[in-house]
Amino acid sequence: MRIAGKGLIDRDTQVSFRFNGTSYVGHRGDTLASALLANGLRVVGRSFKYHRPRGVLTAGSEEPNALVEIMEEGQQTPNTRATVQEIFDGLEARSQNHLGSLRWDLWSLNDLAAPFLSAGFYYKTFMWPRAFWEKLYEPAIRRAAGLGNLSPNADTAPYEKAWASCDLLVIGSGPTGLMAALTSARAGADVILAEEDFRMGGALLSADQVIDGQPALVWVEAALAELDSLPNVRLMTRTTVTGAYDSGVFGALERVGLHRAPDAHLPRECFWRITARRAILASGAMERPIAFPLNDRPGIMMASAVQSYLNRFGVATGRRVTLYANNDAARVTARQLMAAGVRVAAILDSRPDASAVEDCPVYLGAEVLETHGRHGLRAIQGRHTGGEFRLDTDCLAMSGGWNPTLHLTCHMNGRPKWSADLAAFVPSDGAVPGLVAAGAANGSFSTHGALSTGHAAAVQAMADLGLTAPDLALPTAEDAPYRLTPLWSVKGKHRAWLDFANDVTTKDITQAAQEGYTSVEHMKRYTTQGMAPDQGKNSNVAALALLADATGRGIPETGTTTFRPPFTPISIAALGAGGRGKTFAPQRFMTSDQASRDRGAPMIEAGLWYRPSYFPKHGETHWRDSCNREVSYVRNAVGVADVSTLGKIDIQGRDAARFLDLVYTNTFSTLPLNRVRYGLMLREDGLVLDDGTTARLGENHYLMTTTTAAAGLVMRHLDFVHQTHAADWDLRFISVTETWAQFAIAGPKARALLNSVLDQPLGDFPFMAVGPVTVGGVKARLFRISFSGEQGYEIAVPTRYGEALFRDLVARAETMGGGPYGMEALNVLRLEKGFITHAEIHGRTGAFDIGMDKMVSAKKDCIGKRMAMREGLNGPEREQLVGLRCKTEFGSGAHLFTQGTRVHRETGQGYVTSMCYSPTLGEWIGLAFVKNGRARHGEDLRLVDHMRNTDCLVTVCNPVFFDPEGGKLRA
Amino acid sequence: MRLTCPLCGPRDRREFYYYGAEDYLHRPAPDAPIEAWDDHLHLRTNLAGVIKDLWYHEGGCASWLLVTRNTITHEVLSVERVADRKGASA
Amino acid sequence: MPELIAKTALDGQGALTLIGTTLAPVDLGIITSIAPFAGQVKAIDTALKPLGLSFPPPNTTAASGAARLVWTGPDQALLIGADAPDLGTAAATTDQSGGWSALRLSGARVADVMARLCPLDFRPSAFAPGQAARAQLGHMNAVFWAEKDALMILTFRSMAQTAWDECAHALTALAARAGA
Amino acid sequence: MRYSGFKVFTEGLFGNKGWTPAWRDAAPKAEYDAVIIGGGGHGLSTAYYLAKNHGLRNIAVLEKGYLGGGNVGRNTTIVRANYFLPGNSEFYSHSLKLWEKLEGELNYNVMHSQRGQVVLFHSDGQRDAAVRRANAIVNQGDDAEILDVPTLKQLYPFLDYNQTRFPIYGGMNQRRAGTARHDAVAWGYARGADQLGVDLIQNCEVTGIDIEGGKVVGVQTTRGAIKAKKVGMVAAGRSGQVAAMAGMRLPVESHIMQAYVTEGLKPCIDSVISFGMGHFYISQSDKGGLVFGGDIDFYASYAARGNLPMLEHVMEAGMTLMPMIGRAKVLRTWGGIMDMTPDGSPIIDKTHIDGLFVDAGWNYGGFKAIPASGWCMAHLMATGQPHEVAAKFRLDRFRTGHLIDEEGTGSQHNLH
Repeated sequence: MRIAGKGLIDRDTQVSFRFNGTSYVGHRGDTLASALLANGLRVVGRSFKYHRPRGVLTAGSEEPNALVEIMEEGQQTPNTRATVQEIFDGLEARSQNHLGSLRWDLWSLNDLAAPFLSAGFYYKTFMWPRAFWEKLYEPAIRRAAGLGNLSPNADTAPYEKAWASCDLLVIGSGPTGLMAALTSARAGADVILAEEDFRMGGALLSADQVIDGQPALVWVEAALAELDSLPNVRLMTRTTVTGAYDSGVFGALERVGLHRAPDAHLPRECFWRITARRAILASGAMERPIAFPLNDRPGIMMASAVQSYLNRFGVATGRRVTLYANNDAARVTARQLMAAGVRVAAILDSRPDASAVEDCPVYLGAEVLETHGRHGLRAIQGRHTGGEFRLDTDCLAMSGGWNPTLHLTCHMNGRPKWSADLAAFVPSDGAVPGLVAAGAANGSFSTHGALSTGHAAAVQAMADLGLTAPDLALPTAEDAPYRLTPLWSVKGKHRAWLDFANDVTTKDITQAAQEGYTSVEHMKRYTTQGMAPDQGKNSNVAALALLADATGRGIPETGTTTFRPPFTPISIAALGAGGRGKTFAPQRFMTSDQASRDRGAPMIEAGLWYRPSYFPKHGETHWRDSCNREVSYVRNAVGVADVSTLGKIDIQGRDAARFLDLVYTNTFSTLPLNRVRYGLMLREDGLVLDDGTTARLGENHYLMTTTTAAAGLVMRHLDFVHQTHAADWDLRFISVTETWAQFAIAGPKARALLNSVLDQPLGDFPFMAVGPVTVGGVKARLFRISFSGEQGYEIAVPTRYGEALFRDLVARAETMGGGPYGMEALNVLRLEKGFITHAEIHGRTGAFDIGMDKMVSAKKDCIGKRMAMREGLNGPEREQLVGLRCKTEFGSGAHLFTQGTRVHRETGQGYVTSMCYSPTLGEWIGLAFVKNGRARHGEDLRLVDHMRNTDCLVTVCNPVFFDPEGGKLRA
Repeated sequence: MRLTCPLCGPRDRREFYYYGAEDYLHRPAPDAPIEAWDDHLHLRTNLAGVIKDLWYHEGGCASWLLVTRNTITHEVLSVERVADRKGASA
Repeated sequence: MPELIAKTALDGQGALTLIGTTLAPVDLGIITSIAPFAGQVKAIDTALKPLGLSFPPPNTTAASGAARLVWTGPDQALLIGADAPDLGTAAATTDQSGGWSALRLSGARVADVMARLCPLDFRPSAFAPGQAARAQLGHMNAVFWAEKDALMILTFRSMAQTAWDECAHALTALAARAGA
Repeated sequence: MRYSGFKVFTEGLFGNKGWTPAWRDAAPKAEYDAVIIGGGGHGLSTAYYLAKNHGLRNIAVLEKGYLGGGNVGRNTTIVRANYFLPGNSEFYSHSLKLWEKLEGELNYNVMHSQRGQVVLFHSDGQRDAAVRRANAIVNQGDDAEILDVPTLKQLYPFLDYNQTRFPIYGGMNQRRAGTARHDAVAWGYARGADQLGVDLIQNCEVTGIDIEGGKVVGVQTTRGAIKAKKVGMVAAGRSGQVAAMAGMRLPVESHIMQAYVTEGLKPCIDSVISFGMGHFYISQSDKGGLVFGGDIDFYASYAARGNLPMLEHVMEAGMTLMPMIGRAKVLRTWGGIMDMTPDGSPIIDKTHIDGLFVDAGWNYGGFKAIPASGWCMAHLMATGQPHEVAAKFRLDRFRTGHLIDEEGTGSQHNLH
């Protein structure tokens, strides 16, 4: 319930929200947890394995119990920490992981079966009968496990990612972080101060402390006002630094819109990549629970959380609160509760020699042995140096001491070191280059320690950066010593929880040790200790201590498991912002794109490009109708296709020819001026990289064409060969792919069509010629090349004229009985001619396989030449390129067998790479790789395609089906 | 992870394409024995520690880079342009 | 004879102004790549003199009037806003005019918009007028340079729409924050 | 001790006090017939099958850290047999058959679950490649089918069929593919090997390989010298360093592979789904976490931790493929060290040193290979002859050109 006069919430602003369908009212400045506690709700969730009722344990992002689903229209966010979620008008939350209502969860029967569900039980059973695992046991386990529910709907909300750079990143805005930020800001450094909470101030918001003789908040506000006024400081609230990565890169998650109703444009979250020259980890410390019997009841909370709800949110977490602690620091909670008028039932201090000055019962040498209250704590039983006791209490505030929040220092494989003084792990120096931990994160638990180490860390960071921090008077603050006697667990007949979130108890740890899972990693993996949403933040150290105890080793010898990124979980949507839908990869459009779409062409992805599949006409019911028609344009009249996606690389210099001779298997230094030559390019491992034509535009000037798919690959390859093997050659090259729109014009009437658009009619322009032309006054390049076997040209104009030329060419072609053709027709045309694409040169084929070994010049070296000669890449055992023909349909991907042999991997003779129906030949044709194929032309092979239920005979033939002599090309 | 391109300055790792060990720089003579080529293309010292390897500033200036770095810590010790090495040419 | 009408990739796309920041497509006209051969920079500088330009050092631009020469890589720069002089055999030159699509981003929040698109720090303190960079816009290779009052962005023409969409999206999200 | 439901029940009744260690914590002896370097999945299964199939009893597994601490304990747990090139086909087929009997074999529930795996394709060309692959799988005797989009929509309504950048054209499904509990595989083999007398020696790093006259005679370790007649190097990502002790350079480059798991969620993804236009694969564990991964980080590394660019790319791929996972939160990211070969396929072979054998180059596909790898490596070490289903995994194949390159990306180690 609320306590008048306490807290930083805005009492004037009421916020209404719903939890499990019931409306509640809180205040601006409340988290969902504080608002629920203020409304007297204790059970907020169910545990993972035993489905025990659970309440709020902490007041921070490490919360293991109070995980809820946040509901929206058609969407929901599972596993949301109620301790982090701010309330807003209209917030709708509900509890998760129960079958039936939160109060009567049917899965809680698991709790009764707990003796049979001990650590690793599932590895030892469910093995017989075998089929039952998948059909019965596993589905049941899966349904009961898990936590919240994901919506089945696409998450269409906005998210973003962003970058930031700074001199100094300060992580955490408590006294340490504020002091570090002030120091470095005054030194003139470019500073980012990142704070996970929605309000800066860290522990000072909750602790009710005094700095420089005034309430700490006065100092906090003054510091923030100064920082906010400085142009070299960026303050980032609601921003959790989630990971430390190489070279000073940090990941951080900003909760941009989670504290308000959804908005169409406002990102829910932003994932930041912050590059910092130096960083100060001022993330404070986390209080740790005590594993006493039945320590998981709602109402049993961290002492610091009780303090935080009291001082920051003005909420009393109980009417009769008990404090159970092993250290001096936690006593403050009891004192502050009493000062605020909350009754403290008793202070239980595990240390027999601790002080007893408070105005309430103080039991020394105390331990809690049992707790009562199924749906919320009612009473506890225990003993102390004076005997046994039973206390009626509805809230137990526990403190087993503090662990520095050092997780980020482990992200680059740094191992923390054990401090016997603190009974805690502390960061190792230099674990993350450029980052130092200060304040409580480094084991300085007093406010004075925080301020002074924060200052010192900043002074050092400034010195590293060559900046001088001006003198600054350190504010005065409490400097109480941190006195603690370790207390990890209390033995008793009931289960005592370590990992609340994964339902791991102390017995599980001892059982793991008993079964030989004594390595800390084995223990973790066997018991699942520390693998839950809090990643062991609340429990790992105690679990280690118990394992150390069970194995007779010390904690340092036992070692720790590794904290890995992220510090707190990050939504896939935030990390993958920009990935959803079309924005996953850039879209590349040809200049003819709109013209093709205007004609109803389905556009298909070709790498990043979009290309027209075919151009449907009225009355055509199948894509093949359109395709056949477009093929006939080219075979009988003239067809026009946009081929601009092919890579084009302009190569110049006195060594250009020499360079081409090195990267191609064949020779280009002998290519006459104004001529084009087909070239084959190998990878250095001797297999085919790419093919294409290269034109000689001048004595020292070439234009290389690559396939669409390999354009980037080839550019990288050329850069490599140039810079590593030919750096001092006289050579410059640059991509001109985007500079030119290029159109294939093919067919018997191609020349006529060309002549109708060229400013000067074409003179003698033989096959494989290239030369400059003009179209409507625009300078263009004309190539006489063909990918169809017909008389073919490709005309290239500057891209800005591409669309106009395409529309013009198509319109003219149509008046000549032709028209545009798309990828489908292009594929048929090339197959009829036996031209290969990356369906054939798929990375496993060599020049020998495609019958081009003669193109590997014997007179010169080239990239890939030596490795292409390896025995395994040559000879009759290799699958070689052949043609296939058949009267019935067959498909690519079918496998081929010698007639009469069984169909098995061992007897396979090859496979089909490409196929089509050839309207020109009136049958089904394809390309295939067949063992010793070139010697098998004329043989009928059995083609088997289990996927398409095809089993037929196909005839092996020359891969060039159409015009094998090439007369039409040269016509 | 960031690399400092000698031309472009410190840049995020995502601008770079990784190729492999510096062995790729030492192309054997065309008639060298197959063992030399096997060494060049396939066999790797694969050191856990400081190594040199090849990166390409594909999202930047298109320089091929020889990077000296530690494969255990990811510390980058130096970056040089392959084309600027002494005696770089074939 | 066909009448070829020139068209830029973002033909018809108007400017977008939000929170005092404007994203606009720009037609830069003629663009020529200039790649000096070894030892030829001096000769090129002589040839560029009439334009008031000299070959820029890495990561910089040279500007004079409407003409600018933007460094785009080792031994490579783009000449923008002027016809290329005859460089003879001193350099390899290619026409790049239609190959690039240009966006101009100006106003108060340029650096914040860019922080959503590129790892480089585009705050004026880190990327001042006269500086140029080869880097990526999202997943696209790009050329950037800072002018006195704007950041210029070149991407491949075929990706112009994606470049526009990504910049516009970043600006819109930023504006939503300002309104929140 | 034999595990069973009954045993769990009776132990539960009596406070779980009677469980005994799953394996002995052995100290090294002076001499063994065979020593396996590496206590990961492959090393443990090799030792198990050396004892089980070949009757060797005097065997040690030397592990520098803890058993199963390498890739077997940090992968995405996918088990499948959907390779298509000879060499791989028969090997993974054999492995899957062993998986299907593994619980019974080991008396340890490794939770092998044949939930099926669908590999989506996104273009006609990819469909053709998938059909070729599916046919090859069926020709090998395993199962594969091509699913069309309407079928996919019924099975996986949450995939983005409309807006995604690379539309889904269909998928290749293998029903017998699935997942298993990774740690349990290591522990199951460890327990099985231990029961057959194999010494499992943890915290024992091999620091040298002793070779005399071209023959291996033992190893040096941090726990002293150990004589051995045969030595198997089964060190996964660390194979390069181990081989270097024998003066060898392997065709292997070690890389980081990251993997990711989300917080627990109620069941939402029933099988394994792989994206065909960017490396991304996902399944849901029995605990409810979405377990997923992508490509390697692409740079040589032994750090066993990755960086953001690949992580973000994987998340972006997930969002374009199945945007309903957006609100699942990534709980933990980690990395393993992958021994990448120049053709993406592994090596199980003798070396030029008598008695020294190598099992390496598992790239990032080693988990599903564990049973067959151990089976074949044991066969090789025991008989001196390659097992018939691993005969093509030769060490010299890069020199001879008998490549097994499923991806077709060539001799660049990191591209497979």
